[in-house]
Amino acid sequence: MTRLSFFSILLTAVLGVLFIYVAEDIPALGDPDSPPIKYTFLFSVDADGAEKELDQGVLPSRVRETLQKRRFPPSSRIERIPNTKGEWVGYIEKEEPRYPKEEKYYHLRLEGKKLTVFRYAFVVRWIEKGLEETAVPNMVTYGLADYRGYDTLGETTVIFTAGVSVILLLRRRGRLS
Amino acid sequence: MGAGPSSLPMWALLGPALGSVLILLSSKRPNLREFWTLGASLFQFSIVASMVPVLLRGEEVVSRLFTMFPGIDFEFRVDAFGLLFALTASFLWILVSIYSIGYMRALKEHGQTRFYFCFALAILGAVGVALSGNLVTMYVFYEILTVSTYPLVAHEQSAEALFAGRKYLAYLLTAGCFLLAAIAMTYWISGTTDFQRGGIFKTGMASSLLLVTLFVLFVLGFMKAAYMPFHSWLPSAMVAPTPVSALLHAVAVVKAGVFGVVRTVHYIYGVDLMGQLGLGGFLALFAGFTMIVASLFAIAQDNLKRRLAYSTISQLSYIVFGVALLGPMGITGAMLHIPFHGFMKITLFLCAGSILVATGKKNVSELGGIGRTMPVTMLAFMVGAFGMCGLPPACGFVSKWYLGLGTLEAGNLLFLAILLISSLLDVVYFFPILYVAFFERSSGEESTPGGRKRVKEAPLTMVIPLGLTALGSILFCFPNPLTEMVLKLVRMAVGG
Amino acid sequence: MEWFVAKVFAKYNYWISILIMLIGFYAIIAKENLIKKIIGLNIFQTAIFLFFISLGAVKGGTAPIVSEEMVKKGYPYVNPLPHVLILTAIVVSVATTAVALSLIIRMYRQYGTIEEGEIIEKLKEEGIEVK
Amino acid sequence: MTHPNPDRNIIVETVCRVMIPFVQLFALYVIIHGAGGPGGGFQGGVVLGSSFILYIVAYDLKGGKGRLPESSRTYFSALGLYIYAGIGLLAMIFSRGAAQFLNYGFIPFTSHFTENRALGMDFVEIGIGITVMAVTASIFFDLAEKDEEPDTDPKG
Amino acid sequence: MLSPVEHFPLLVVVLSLFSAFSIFLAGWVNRRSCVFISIGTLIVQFSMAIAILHRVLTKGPIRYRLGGWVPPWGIEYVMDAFNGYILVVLLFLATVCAIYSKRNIEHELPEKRASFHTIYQLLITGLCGITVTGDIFNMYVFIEITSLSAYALIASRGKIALKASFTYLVLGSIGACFFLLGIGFLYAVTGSLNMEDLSLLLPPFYGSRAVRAALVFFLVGLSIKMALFPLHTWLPDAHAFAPSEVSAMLSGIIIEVSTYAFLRVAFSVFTVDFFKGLPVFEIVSWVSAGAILFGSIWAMAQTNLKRMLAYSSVANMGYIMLAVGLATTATRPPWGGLTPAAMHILNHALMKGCLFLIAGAYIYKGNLWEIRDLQGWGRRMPYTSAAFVIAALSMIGVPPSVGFVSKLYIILASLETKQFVFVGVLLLSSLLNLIYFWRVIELLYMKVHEGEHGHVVAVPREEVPWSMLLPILILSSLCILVGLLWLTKIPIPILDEVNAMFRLTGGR
Repeated sequence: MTRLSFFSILLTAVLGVLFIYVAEDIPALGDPDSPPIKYTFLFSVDADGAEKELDQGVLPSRVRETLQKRRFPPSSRIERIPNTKGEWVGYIEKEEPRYPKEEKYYHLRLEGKKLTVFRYAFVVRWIEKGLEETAVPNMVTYGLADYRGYDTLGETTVIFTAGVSVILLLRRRGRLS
Repeated sequence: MGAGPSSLPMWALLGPALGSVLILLSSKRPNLREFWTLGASLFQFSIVASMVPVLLRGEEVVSRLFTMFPGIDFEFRVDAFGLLFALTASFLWILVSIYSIGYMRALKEHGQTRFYFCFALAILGAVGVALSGNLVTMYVFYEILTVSTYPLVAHEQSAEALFAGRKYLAYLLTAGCFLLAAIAMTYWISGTTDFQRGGIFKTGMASSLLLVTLFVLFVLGFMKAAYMPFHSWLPSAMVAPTPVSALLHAVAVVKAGVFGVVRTVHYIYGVDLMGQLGLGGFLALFAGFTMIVASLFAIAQDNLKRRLAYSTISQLSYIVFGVALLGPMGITGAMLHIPFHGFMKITLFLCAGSILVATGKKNVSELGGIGRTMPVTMLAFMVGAFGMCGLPPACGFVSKWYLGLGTLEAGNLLFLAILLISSLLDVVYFFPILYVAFFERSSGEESTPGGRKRVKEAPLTMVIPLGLTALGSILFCFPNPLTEMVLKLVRMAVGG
Repeated sequence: MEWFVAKVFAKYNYWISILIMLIGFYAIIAKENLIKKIIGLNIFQTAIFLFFISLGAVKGGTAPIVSEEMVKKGYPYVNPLPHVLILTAIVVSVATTAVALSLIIRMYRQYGTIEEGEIIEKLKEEGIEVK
Repeated sequence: MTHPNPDRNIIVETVCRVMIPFVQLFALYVIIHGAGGPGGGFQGGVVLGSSFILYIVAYDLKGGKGRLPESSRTYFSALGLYIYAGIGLLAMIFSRGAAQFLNYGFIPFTSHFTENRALGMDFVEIGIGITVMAVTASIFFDLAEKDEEPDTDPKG
Repeated sequence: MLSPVEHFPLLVVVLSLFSAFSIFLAGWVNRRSCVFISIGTLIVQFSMAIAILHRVLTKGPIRYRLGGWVPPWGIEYVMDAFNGYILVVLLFLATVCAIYSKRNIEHELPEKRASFHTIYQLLITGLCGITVTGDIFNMYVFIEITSLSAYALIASRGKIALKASFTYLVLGSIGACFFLLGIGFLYAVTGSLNMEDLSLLLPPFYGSRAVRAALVFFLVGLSIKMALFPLHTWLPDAHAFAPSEVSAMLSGIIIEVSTYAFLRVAFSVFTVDFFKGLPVFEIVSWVSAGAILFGSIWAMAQTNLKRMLAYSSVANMGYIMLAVGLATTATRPPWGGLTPAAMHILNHALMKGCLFLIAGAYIYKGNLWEIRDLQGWGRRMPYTSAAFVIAALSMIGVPPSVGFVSKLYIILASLETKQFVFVGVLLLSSLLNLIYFWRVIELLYMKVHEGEHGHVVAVPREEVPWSMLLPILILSSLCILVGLLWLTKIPIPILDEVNAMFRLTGGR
């Protein structure tokens, strides 16, 4: 048992303990409502009379104030999700050339006496609107090349860098070295 | 008192700054180079002197450049005390630069450009310290002084000189760190670092323990004043060429340290607070210890310059001592001792240098009969020595007189005893030199058949300056306009 | 038991990926052989990729390619975002591996070995101490 | 035919000779089909590059370099990125600075905004494919080189 | 309609990307042209960065939506005072090093100019990308570009650098993987990647373990990248044996940009509120106090000049991170908040860049690696050595140099938080700096060769070519000028804006 291996076992153990500590907050496998795929919890307020207001399409004042305080964009339009008991969708204004001016953003749900506000994960738009916005059916492709196209440029640059680095390090003959 | 904003301090500093650049540029042409040196010194002195009338009118020359921190400006505020120091430094720079031309050429020293360049920078630092209006500005110039003096100390580049230089830097930059800490804490406690008569610390601003610690930091920070446990850089720095020892280690560097102590005691803490904290007695004992022990050390030295160095150490402590007495008389004596001791000590050093140039002798024991070969030099030396011992007709008498009054004012006979003992010791280590010089026969190889020794002085460029300084130190002993002016300035500084 | 199912079994993807991750991590630190170090690095990165991909899984989800009949059958799509990210990350790890391998080849040309200890020995002989 | 070096194998060579065209065809399919189904620039590019690797494995390095010489490797690996970043800039140029980088919709391939996006993505994928192909091949060629005289003088 | 300036944040990155390919092709055609393309690009980028900073300071931050997608659905670039400042510093040093590299690379890697300059440009691309991006995964990608090109550049001289670069590669990849894991945890909890969006979504989850672990992963991963003691082990060799301009970039900019990345993550994603009640910054400041002492002491033990400088870089990262550690508790302007840290980022870039370039000049002239070789070169290379003295003095912290200013600011900050220990540490470290830099200065000027005995001997003056001397002189003079600039508080408003943005000073 050399010092090195003891040291590395120690470090590995520390890392492992950290992971076990974290495990509690990792969403379960395949949970369809987990933050990455569906929506994230923002806050919840008490819901007396909120339902009527929401059905008229106005945001309850408590919710509006809280959103303002948390510096979230104001909701432009509320509409009830059909055949659910007490779930609404909040839309926000956004400016993108040649695209609808409003986007699905908030999700409000009535849970007993509490009205809970969620924020849709941004993947939701990719999944639902991707086809009509980019005319490409493959979500990974339009995610890769359009919505996050800049990452892909960076990644191509990475592999280019690797190529040039190998040339710099290894190539002995040839015009580049 | 009113404060007239003016750009005079900047000009005063511009002299050496510009001079140093020109010196570097004309490194290939010695005459031009030395011309720049002289020109810069004359320019600076004239500027500084031109501030005197303003001060005598009871105003202060203030120039504020910019704000560094809330409550700290980069500002020059010339009060009487600062001006006194600035005058001393810049005037003696003229004489010493004339002297050093002769010295360096006589000994064909190497690296003269570096020498003059760093010399100008050091003067820049010293005068900056004198003129600066708060601790941070002062710190800037203080450090410039420290760093620019290193090449002068290590000028000879022998192993000994390098060691001396290292010791010098180690001591003084460590002190610089203490000083920086002290300044930062002062700012943190009081929110300002400006020099105000009566101090900027109000009682109750901080716990007295903190204030005492801070004071210790300050005392450590102004290690340039060479108090006894922290003095050993000064004697070893005497390997430097004599003009350096003369100006920097009798006037600029060490006086900058003492100046700092006076500023701290009188303008940061204030007499009252010092009294309350009981720091005055502590500082006085500290200084008295140095005065006596340094004199004892000086007796033991045979190398002339080292003996002078130890005498410097003890004389500096006179100043600290006088300030620590916390009475107007004592402070007057201390402030007077700064220029007076400058004049006398520089005379002594210049004499030592010209002896070295003329005869190549370094040790006291070899000086037999030199009084007859170099009469002018040795007369000047005698004047200086008398002054050191506080005997008329040299101006040391005046300052020591005030110091004595200060001890009586403080009503502490122990302090008076310390003063007298140390003056006695001064006599003990100075008079043997004179005795040897004038009354002893030298080991007679240079005695000519006629039995009479022929006069063999150093070059004129060296003799004239030391003659002038000797005259000056006599001049200040007798009432005349100059002395009046100095006294007036000091009184204004003390605020009596 | 419910606790076990809820906390541990429901997240078996996570446990598996951290297991692999720790194996890779240990290999990186403990192995003397440079190639093995790089293999460990790849294992480590792969484990992270697994973790990401499994974040995107959805029960009964289909491949994220829009198609009419899947919508009719009402299957959910799995989350495409982790695929996008991990495609990038994979390329990055490939690039890193390529550079690392070329470094190893150069070192092999110079020192004739790929054992870290021996290389350090050889450097000591040349009078350079390397951490 | 006679073989200079003994470790070349006639069977392997023949199989590869047959397979490589199909591999490359498949690679092109994967690149182009990236929009519609599984696939895309990277996957296709790697497959394309691996076809050259396969050639080297079967034949020898020199031959492989003959098929994809250094010049074309250099040009291609830069060309792909030129295409990608260039298309990104085209969006800015055609919209006179109104649109952002990579905003394919503003490139007038067709009159239709979303169609333009799709086409832009296709070109981007092609660019990626070219670069990845060239770089993978180049990396492999360089790694596969025989080592020559070792470096000397540990410092200078 | 976007104004041209609003395109600059992107163009700064894409321009150097384009110039990288172009250098690659140009190297194929004509090897000599590479460096000129590189320098030209960098100068254009630098002027763009100035324009961006001016625009940001006058009209507020720039938001650039790549592909036209509004965040969080797409990637976004955000330019504010902080990354505008960092961008200017980074591109300035990069330009200077590029000018320097012309002759040095012709001398050291004559065969590999094309690929060297290509990768140098790619390095700049990565650094600019890290600096301007507002999307955390995008930041990861650019961190990888930076690290890959850094590995290659370090190893480009071969020899020991290979080993050093390999160590860096392994550690750096672990660091990047940790960064990726942190992103994964944040994504698992919030389902978002945009930094600002994350900072909005996180507050309900401040207690969550995954979020805290994510912070730990970001901190550790980036500490490896920024060589914070005790994760610095890759740094000394990498700095010591890389080509000198690369060492200058590494120690002047690359580790600082990693620091920037950490600050961005810590204060833009996890906002100040997150750290209330968490001892993160206390730990950071104590660790970096250790780093200061360790780095200085080890620097004294070195005989190799560049290695000594490398250890002093470890100490200086300690300075920066110490200032960062005090950032949340010291709130009084002008030294409150991130001001000392950001200030020292610039100052260290100037000083250490200058010193490494000078070390490179000595190597270029006489292959002088060891400190003892430098004896008497002060008169042979007067300008270079004078520059060395200035830079060394400012490392020691002699007023009015940049080192003094940052020392003063950090001391005042630690006094405000009543951490007297840190004051002591800083002063002690400046003494240690004195020791190990003065050793060199003494050898350069004071130590005379045997037999000379200090009398004037005609030494042949052999200076480096002007294209290498110019950068050195520029940097060394800036060591003083920028110090005065800081003292006059002219640039301070930029940093005040940064603090206001991160809600670090006032208003709390």
